Amino acid sequence: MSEHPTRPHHDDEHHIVSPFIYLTIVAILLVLTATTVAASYVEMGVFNPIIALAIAAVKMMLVVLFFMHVKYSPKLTKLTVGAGLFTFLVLVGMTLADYFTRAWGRW
Amino acid sequence: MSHISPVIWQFLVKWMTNFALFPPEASKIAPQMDALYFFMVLVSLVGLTIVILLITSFSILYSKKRHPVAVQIEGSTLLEATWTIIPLGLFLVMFVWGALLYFRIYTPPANAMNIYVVGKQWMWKAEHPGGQHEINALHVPTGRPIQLTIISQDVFHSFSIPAFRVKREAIPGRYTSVWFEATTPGTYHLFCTQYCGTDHSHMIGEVVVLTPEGYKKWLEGSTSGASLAQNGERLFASLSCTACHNTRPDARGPSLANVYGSKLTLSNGQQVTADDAYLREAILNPSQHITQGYAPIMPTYQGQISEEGVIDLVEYIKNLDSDYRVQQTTASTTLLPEGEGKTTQTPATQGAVKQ
Amino acid sequence: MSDAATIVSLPDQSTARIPKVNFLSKENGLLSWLLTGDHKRIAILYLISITFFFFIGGALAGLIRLELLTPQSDLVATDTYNKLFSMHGLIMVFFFLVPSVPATIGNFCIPMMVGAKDLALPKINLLSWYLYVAAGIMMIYTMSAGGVDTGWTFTTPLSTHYVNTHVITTGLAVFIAGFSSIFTGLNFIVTIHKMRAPGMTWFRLPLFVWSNYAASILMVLGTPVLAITLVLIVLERTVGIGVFDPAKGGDPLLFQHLFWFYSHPAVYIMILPGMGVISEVVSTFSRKRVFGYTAVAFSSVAIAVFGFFVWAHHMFIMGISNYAVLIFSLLTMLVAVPSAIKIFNWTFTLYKGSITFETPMLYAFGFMGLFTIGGMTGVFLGASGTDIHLTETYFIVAHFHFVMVGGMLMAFLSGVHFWWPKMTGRMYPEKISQLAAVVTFIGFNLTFFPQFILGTLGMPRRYASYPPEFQILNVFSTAGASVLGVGYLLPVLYLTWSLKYGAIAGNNPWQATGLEWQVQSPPLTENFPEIPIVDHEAYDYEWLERQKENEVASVG
Amino acid sequence: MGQQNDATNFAMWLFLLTEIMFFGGLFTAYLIYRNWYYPAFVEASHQLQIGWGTANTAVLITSSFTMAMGVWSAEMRRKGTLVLCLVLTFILGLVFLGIKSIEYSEKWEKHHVPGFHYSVQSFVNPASDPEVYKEYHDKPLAMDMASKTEMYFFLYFAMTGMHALHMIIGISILGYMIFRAQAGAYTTGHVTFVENFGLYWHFVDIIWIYLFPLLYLVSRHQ
Repeated sequence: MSEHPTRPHHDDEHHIVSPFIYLTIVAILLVLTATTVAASYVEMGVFNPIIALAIAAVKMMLVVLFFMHVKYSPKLTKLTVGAGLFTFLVLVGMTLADYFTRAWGRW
Repeated sequence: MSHISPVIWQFLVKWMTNFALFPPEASKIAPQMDALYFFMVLVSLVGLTIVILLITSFSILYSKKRHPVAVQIEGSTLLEATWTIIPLGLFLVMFVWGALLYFRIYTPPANAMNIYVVGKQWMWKAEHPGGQHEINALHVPTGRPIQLTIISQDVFHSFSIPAFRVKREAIPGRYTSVWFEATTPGTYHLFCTQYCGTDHSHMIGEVVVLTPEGYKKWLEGSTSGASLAQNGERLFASLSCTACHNTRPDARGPSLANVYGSKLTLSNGQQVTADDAYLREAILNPSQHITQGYAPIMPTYQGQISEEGVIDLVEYIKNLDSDYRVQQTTASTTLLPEGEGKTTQTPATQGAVKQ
Repeated sequence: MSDAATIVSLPDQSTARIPKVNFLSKENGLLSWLLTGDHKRIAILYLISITFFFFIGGALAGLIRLELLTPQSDLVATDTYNKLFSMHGLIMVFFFLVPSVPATIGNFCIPMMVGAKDLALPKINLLSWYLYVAAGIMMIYTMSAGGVDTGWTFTTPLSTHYVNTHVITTGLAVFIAGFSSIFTGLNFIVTIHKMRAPGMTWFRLPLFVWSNYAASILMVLGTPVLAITLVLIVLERTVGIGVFDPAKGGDPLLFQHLFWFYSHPAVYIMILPGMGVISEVVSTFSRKRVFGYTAVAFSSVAIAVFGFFVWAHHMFIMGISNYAVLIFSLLTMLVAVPSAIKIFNWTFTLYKGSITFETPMLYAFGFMGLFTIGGMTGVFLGASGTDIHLTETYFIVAHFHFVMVGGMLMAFLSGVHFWWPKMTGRMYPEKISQLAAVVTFIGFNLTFFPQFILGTLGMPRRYASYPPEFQILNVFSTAGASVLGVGYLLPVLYLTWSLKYGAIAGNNPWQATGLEWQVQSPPLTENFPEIPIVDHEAYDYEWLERQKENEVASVG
Repeated sequence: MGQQNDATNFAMWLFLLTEIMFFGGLFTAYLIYRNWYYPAFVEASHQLQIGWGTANTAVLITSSFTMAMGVWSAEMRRKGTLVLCLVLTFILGLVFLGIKSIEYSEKWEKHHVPGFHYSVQSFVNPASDPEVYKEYHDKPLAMDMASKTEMYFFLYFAMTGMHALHMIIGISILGYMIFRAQAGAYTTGHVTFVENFGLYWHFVDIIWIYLFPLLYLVSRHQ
């Protein structure tokens, strides 16, 4: 295991993430949680939801990359995560596209 | 019917006399639709013939008997490109052509006569502006664009007239519209094509196309006494709409004269055009449709007015072309002009009136 | 078709034996089947269960056609008719078409085709079958308790507030069946990624594997959206949640969006594996590599990817925004292209081949003709203008039956006939099966072609009664349906017969190149005595010839 | 063995894809109705106590951390730490559900559970709900908009309920794992199960990371 850090022919080889990194990540996540709560009390117009979602996206990326080890995972796992996000965005995006353009009415 | 032969005979006779590949073309759009349809049929037939010819000739030429040893071929980029690009080109032609047709069918001309259609399990109710009501039937004149404003009271229905090549879903809680111009007098099928429950297949009726004179006669013969707008006026008064929507300088609601077709600015800054759908929404969900400068005090009428009542109100508001009419509303008994050829393009002065 | 023009190479029947040790004989007893992890046994379990549901769905279809013989609703009342077509649709879509090729033939062949001993997750595979059975039992319960009459599309608010039939149990049954298909798809993807034998690169995979891979992606990503939609419907019926209820401010069109987000890709889930079967069969019986292998492989993936972008073409007349109509119509046109590519590639596979006309090939020819019609009429419906006139009529019924029955069912039968010798070790009678293929083709056309004309004339779908002038075409259609019924019953009879009396098939009766044909029939439980090392491309008939020569040489 | 681990890990990821799409339907519905009925969503979200929400987010993030540490200890073959981490995760999961049930019962008392005697009183007449009113001074909503708060609570219960269901499933599996870990099942090099469960747990955490701003923080400044 930890004796062979990387062996190119076996991409399944575990990269063990050190607890220090986990500790850092959880600290960042907690700080970001506080930030997003604080941000919601500040009037920023359209930027309120944007900032809230952006912070959530950053938190998600941290969890996915470090807690879920995607940063150290083979390409296939990265591709899988990408495919999931992509299809999710297709579902949400294209449905919302219909709803938003309805308001534009006829041409 | 104990003999089988007369049955078959009857069938053959029926078939020979009624055989058709497409329904009668009774509207202006029908020949245009059929042109695209037959273009597509032609393309399909050519494509199918090519495939069948190729399969048959290859099967004969290269059957094991004639051609015992297969020649291995990897493929051909040129051929791949050919049968990617040619179908793609044809499909794109169909897409553009189809889209043009689509927008023609769903974009009513400004001078169209509006007939309201309400679908409910399991009947169609049509309401002419003059107050004529019909059930499972629709009388329309030739030579005049007719817009149908359709809504459903319960589930999804779909208003389909094959002879006109038009169809539109009737959706609960929302107006949809479609238009056509009938060309040939006659009686045609009217179907509900969206499955709507037990008696879905009985939700059918007739579309009767009349000459303009015939239509006029029919209108006179089936009048119920009051036009939609008049019914709406009565409702407007009885729901005390005039308490706020009046023309007094201290009125709490905007004046509704000439509001139809105008551009409104809402309290949330949104710009909207006041069409049928907007008027309906503004009656049922007023707080999302507050004209700029007014307080959100209008109560909702959701559940208090039937769809027909909403139609009456919408028709009434559409026909309000002067403040004078509003002032007269409570006492009014005079007939409003039939909604034909109305010009309501002048932008209203709402919003700015009140500070 | 004389014997000279066939490639069937059966071993000498007087000496041939079914191998003593094979996956069928390894263990005996019901439990050994019910607790098996063997993908081949699970495939057989699936085959039996989906055949059962196919004939239930078929019987319902028969009743529908009988009712439509006359314009009045005289055989059954309208609400019974509504239940008939609803149950027909639900059973055929969720209990036959979706699992048909992947769960039976795919389950049986994919591990062997990639050179693996089993699927990656055998227990999950068995779980998937149990979920299917559980869902099937719920469906049967629903039927016996009075059925459901929402149509297979569950249109809200009809399904949530206006019918009082068994919507909840049906919804849950479909929900569970959905998870069964998710697990099958998930298993295939993992197997194809992780279990390929040494040397089996992506571009050496048979096209059947490619198309099942594409379908699996759709299963994994599409089905959960259907699941949540059904959950919301069940919640709306039970606790009155109002997400789709216009009376509570919900939007019934949102239901359409979510439902079709799954249900349009679902038609690709149904057809893609069928296309894979056709690739195998056409190549084998013209003894030639599939023309443009990469183009066919990528067209499967393209269909899977584009399949996610076209769902709203089911909603053109429902008042979605004009802009959405434009985009979805355009994308629909794009998704039609890969199907056209496939058809032409199969056709040109025949070119300079050495063609024979065994039963699977006849079914494959049927597929190519009928799928071309089905695909082209799909373009009629994808073009937004003509969609207005043709949608929700018998035209759309005819269209999807051409694709699903003319396409998918033909492909399924082609595949069953193709791999039957491998599954059972026995051949079926050739002449009668060829007859069945021809009868099916004729019956199919007689049943569904008149429906195109009916639809163009404007006859709406889901009508128990109809105006009398449509009767003659309906009579043709019903007559065709009875022919079609015969065409479907025949295979059941002679395939069952062949289990005991069929000729011994030997390892490779068709002289096909796939890895599954290089092992004994029926295969060993572990498929390969040792994991093969793949050193040749897919459909390499010259390699096969050399193999045979080597064998002769070594035996001699 | 390596191939099998690899395969189950990949399978787990694919399963999480289906989970993403499963929640995708709910998120789509949420975004549409939030746009349509924004004022109702703002006032309805004021009914949620931001303290509980933030606390729960912190609890879940911490549990994700302990879970990640659990995977680490399994990889390092430290049985004691593994059991400790799993127990901590288990407890944090229960704390989350406990807080959630406090929130749910608050909704029940205020008649904010849609479908069960739902009352729009707090939105038509915000002053009748002094606790929330003194903090946000919500304007009264018109009746038609106030009735749309029910849509918010539909989505609130559907989304958090579905999330809680995933938590319950996760906690049950955790309970089983604690026993197995004590028996030393995961500290002999067979870390796949712990690792895959970790993926599931983190996924449930991610869903909450989105639910929290979407449901609690629609707008706290108005």
